[in-house]
Amino acid sequence: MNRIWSGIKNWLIAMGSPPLFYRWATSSLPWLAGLAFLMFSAGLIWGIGFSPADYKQGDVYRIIYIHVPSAILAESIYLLMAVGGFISMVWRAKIAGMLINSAAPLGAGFTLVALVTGSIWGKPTWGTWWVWDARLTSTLILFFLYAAIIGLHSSIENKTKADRAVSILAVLGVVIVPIIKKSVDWWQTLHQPSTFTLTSSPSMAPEMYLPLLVCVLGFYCLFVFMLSNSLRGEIISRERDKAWVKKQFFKQ
Amino acid sequence: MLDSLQILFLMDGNGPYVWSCLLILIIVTGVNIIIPIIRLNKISREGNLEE
Amino acid sequence: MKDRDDALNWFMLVLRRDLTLSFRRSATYITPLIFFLIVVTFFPLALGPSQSLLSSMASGIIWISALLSSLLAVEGIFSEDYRDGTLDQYFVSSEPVFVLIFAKVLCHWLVCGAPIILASIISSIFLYLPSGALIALIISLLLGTLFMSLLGALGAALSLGKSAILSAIIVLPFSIPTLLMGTAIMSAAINQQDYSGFLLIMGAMLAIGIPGLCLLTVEAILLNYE
Amino acid sequence: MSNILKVKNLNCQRSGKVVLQGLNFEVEAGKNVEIIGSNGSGKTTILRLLLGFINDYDGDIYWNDSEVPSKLQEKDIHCFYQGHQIGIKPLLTVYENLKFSSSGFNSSEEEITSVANKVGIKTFLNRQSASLSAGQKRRIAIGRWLLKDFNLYLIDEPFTTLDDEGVELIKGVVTELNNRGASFLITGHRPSELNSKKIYLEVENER
Repeated sequence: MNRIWSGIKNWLIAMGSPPLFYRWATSSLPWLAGLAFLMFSAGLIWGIGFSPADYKQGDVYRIIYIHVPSAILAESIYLLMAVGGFISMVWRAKIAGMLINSAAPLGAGFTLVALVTGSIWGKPTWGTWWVWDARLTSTLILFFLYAAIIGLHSSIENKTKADRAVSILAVLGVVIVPIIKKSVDWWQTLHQPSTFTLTSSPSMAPEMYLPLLVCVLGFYCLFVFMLSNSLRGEIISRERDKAWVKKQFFKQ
Repeated sequence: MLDSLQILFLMDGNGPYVWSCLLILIIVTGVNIIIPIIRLNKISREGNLEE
Repeated sequence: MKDRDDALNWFMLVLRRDLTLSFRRSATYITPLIFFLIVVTFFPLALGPSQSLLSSMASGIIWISALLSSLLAVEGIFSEDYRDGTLDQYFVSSEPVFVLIFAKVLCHWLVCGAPIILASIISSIFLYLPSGALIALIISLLLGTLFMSLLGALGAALSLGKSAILSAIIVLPFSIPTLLMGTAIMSAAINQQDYSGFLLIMGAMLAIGIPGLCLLTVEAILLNYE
Repeated sequence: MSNILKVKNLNCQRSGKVVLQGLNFEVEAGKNVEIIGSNGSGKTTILRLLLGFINDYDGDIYWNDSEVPSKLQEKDIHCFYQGHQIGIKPLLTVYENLKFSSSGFNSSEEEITSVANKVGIKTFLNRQSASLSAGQKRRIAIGRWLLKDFNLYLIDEPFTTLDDEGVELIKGVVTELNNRGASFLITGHRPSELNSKKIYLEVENER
C-alpha cells in the first residue's frame, strides 16, 4: 500500500517543478482533451437529449444540466485556488502562483456561465430575467471575487509579487465564501423568500439524477484539461528566458 | 428520424432557452481554451528575447 | 499663419495613441464596469429583493452608480503622461492645448463610457427597471458620462500627484446638475412623457462644458509647472 | 550670422534660491550650444524657461533676431523639447513610440523604418518597449529627432545611460541635422565632444 502512496507523493512533488509539469502536461494534453470531450458530451447528450421532461417545468428544467455543474465547478475552482494560495504562501512554490493565475479566468468563465444560464432559466419559469434568489446572488458575489483576483494580478507588474498578493486574497476568499453563502441564505429568509428557489428542485427521479452526475464529472474532466492547457501557457510565458524553456519549447 | 430532431429542437416552446444556454457554455469555454493557445503561439513566434 | 490641419493632426495623434494604450491595458475599461455592478448589487442586498421597491428606485440607483464609476475611472488620466514627460509636449507644440486635452478626455470617454452603459443595461435587469425607460437611460447616460469625464479630468488635473479622493470631493458637487437632469429624463420616460426638453438642457450644459472645462483643465495642469 | 535665440542677462529665483544670475548667450542657426553644470545649477530651469513653462524671471529672450522679447509659441519656430523623462510608453511597441510622437505622426512607414535602422533599433520595431534597456529607449528618443526637421532642439542631458556607441550616434545625428540648418541647445554634466559653444554654470554656493 505505501508503495502506491509514495508513488503519488513523488508525482505531486514532481508536479511542483515547472519543467516537469510542462513535460507532463504537453504529453498528456491530447488524452485529457479526449477524456474531457467524451465525458462532457456524454453527460450533456444524456441529460438534454434523453432524460424525461420535468412534470412541472417541462423541458426548460434541462438547463439544470448546464447550470448546476458550472455552479459547482465555480466553487470548487475557488477552493483549488485557495489551496494553491496556501501552498504558495507556505512553501513559496512558483507553480502554485501560476496555478492561481491560470485557474482564475476559468473559474470566472464558469461562474459567468452559471449566472447567465440561471437567468435564462428564470425567464420562462418566472417571467423576469433575474431573480434575487439565494443561490444566484451568492454566485454573482463569487463572480466579483474572481474579478478581484484577476484585477489584482493584472495590476502588479512584478509577477512573483503579484502571485503572493493574489494568494493572500485566495486564502481570504475561501474563508469568506461560506460566510457569504450563509449570510445570503439568511438574507433570503429575512425578506420572506420568493416562493421558489432555483435548484432546490424536489428529490429528482434517478433517471434525471444520473445524467446530472455524469455532467458534473464531465465538467470536472473539462476543467482538468483546461487548467493544464492554460497552466502550460502560463509556465512558458513566465519562464521564457530560462534555459529549459529554450531547450524544450523553442527546440533550439 | 427528422421529426424527433424537430421535437428535440423545439422542446415544446422552451427549446431556444435550452440551446442558448448550451451556446453560452460552448462560447465561454471555447474562449478559455483558445486564449492560452494564442498566447503560446505568440511567444513561439516572437522567439526568445536574446536575439 | 499655422495651417489648421496641424491642430487636427495633433488631435488625431493624441486620440490614436491613447486609444491604443487603453486597449493594451484591459484594466482601464473593466474596472469601472465591475465597480458599477458591485455598487448596484449592494442595493438589493441592503434593501431586500422585493421587485416593486427596487423598480421604483432603479433609475436613481443606476444614475448614482454611473456617476461614481465614471468619476473613479477618470482618476489617473493625466498622472502617467505627467510622470513620463509626454504632457510637456502638449505645451511645446504651438497648438491650442485645450484641444489636445479634449482629445484625451474624448478617448477616455470612448474607452470607459461604453462599459458603463453596458453595465447600466445589465443593472436595469438586476433592478427591474420598467422597460420603457431603457432607451432614455442609454441616451441620458451617454451625455452624462461625457460630462462626468470632462469634470473628472478637471479634478484629476487639480489633484495631479496628490491624493485621488481630493479630486472626487472637488468634482462631485459640480455634477449635481447632470444627476438631476438625468434622473428627470428617467422619470419622464417612465411616465411616458416627452423628455426632449431635458435632453436639450443637458446638451447645452455639454456645449458650455466641453470648451470651458477643457480650458480650466489646462490652467489646472499649468499650476503644476511653475 | 542670424541668431535663432538670444538671451540677455537672465536672472531667475526658484523658491528663494538664486538659480540663474546674469546669463547671456546666443544660439546661431545651424550651430550648437552646450550648457554644462552640476545638479541644481539651473540647467533644466533654462530649458523650461525658454519653453514658457516658467514666467517669473527677469531678463529678455529674443527669438529669430527680433528686437522685441517674446514667447517661443508666438514665433513661427519649430522647436523640439526632450526633458529628463523621454516619454517612451512601455506598453507601446517601438514603432508606435516613434509613430505617436510630435515628430513622427505623419511620416510614412518607410521613413520610420529607415530612421529606426539609422539609430540601430530596426530589429526591435514591433516589440513592446517595456522589454528594452534604457540605452535602447534612448535610441528611440534619438530616432524622434530625425523624423521631422525642427529649427531648434532643446535636449536635457542626452548623454545619460548611453554607451560610447550611443555617444557616437548622437554626434553623427547632430552634425547631420546641423547641415540641415537645425541648431541644438543641450545641457549636461560634462562637456562632450560635440563642436559646440560651451557655457559653464556655477552652482550658487560655489560662487
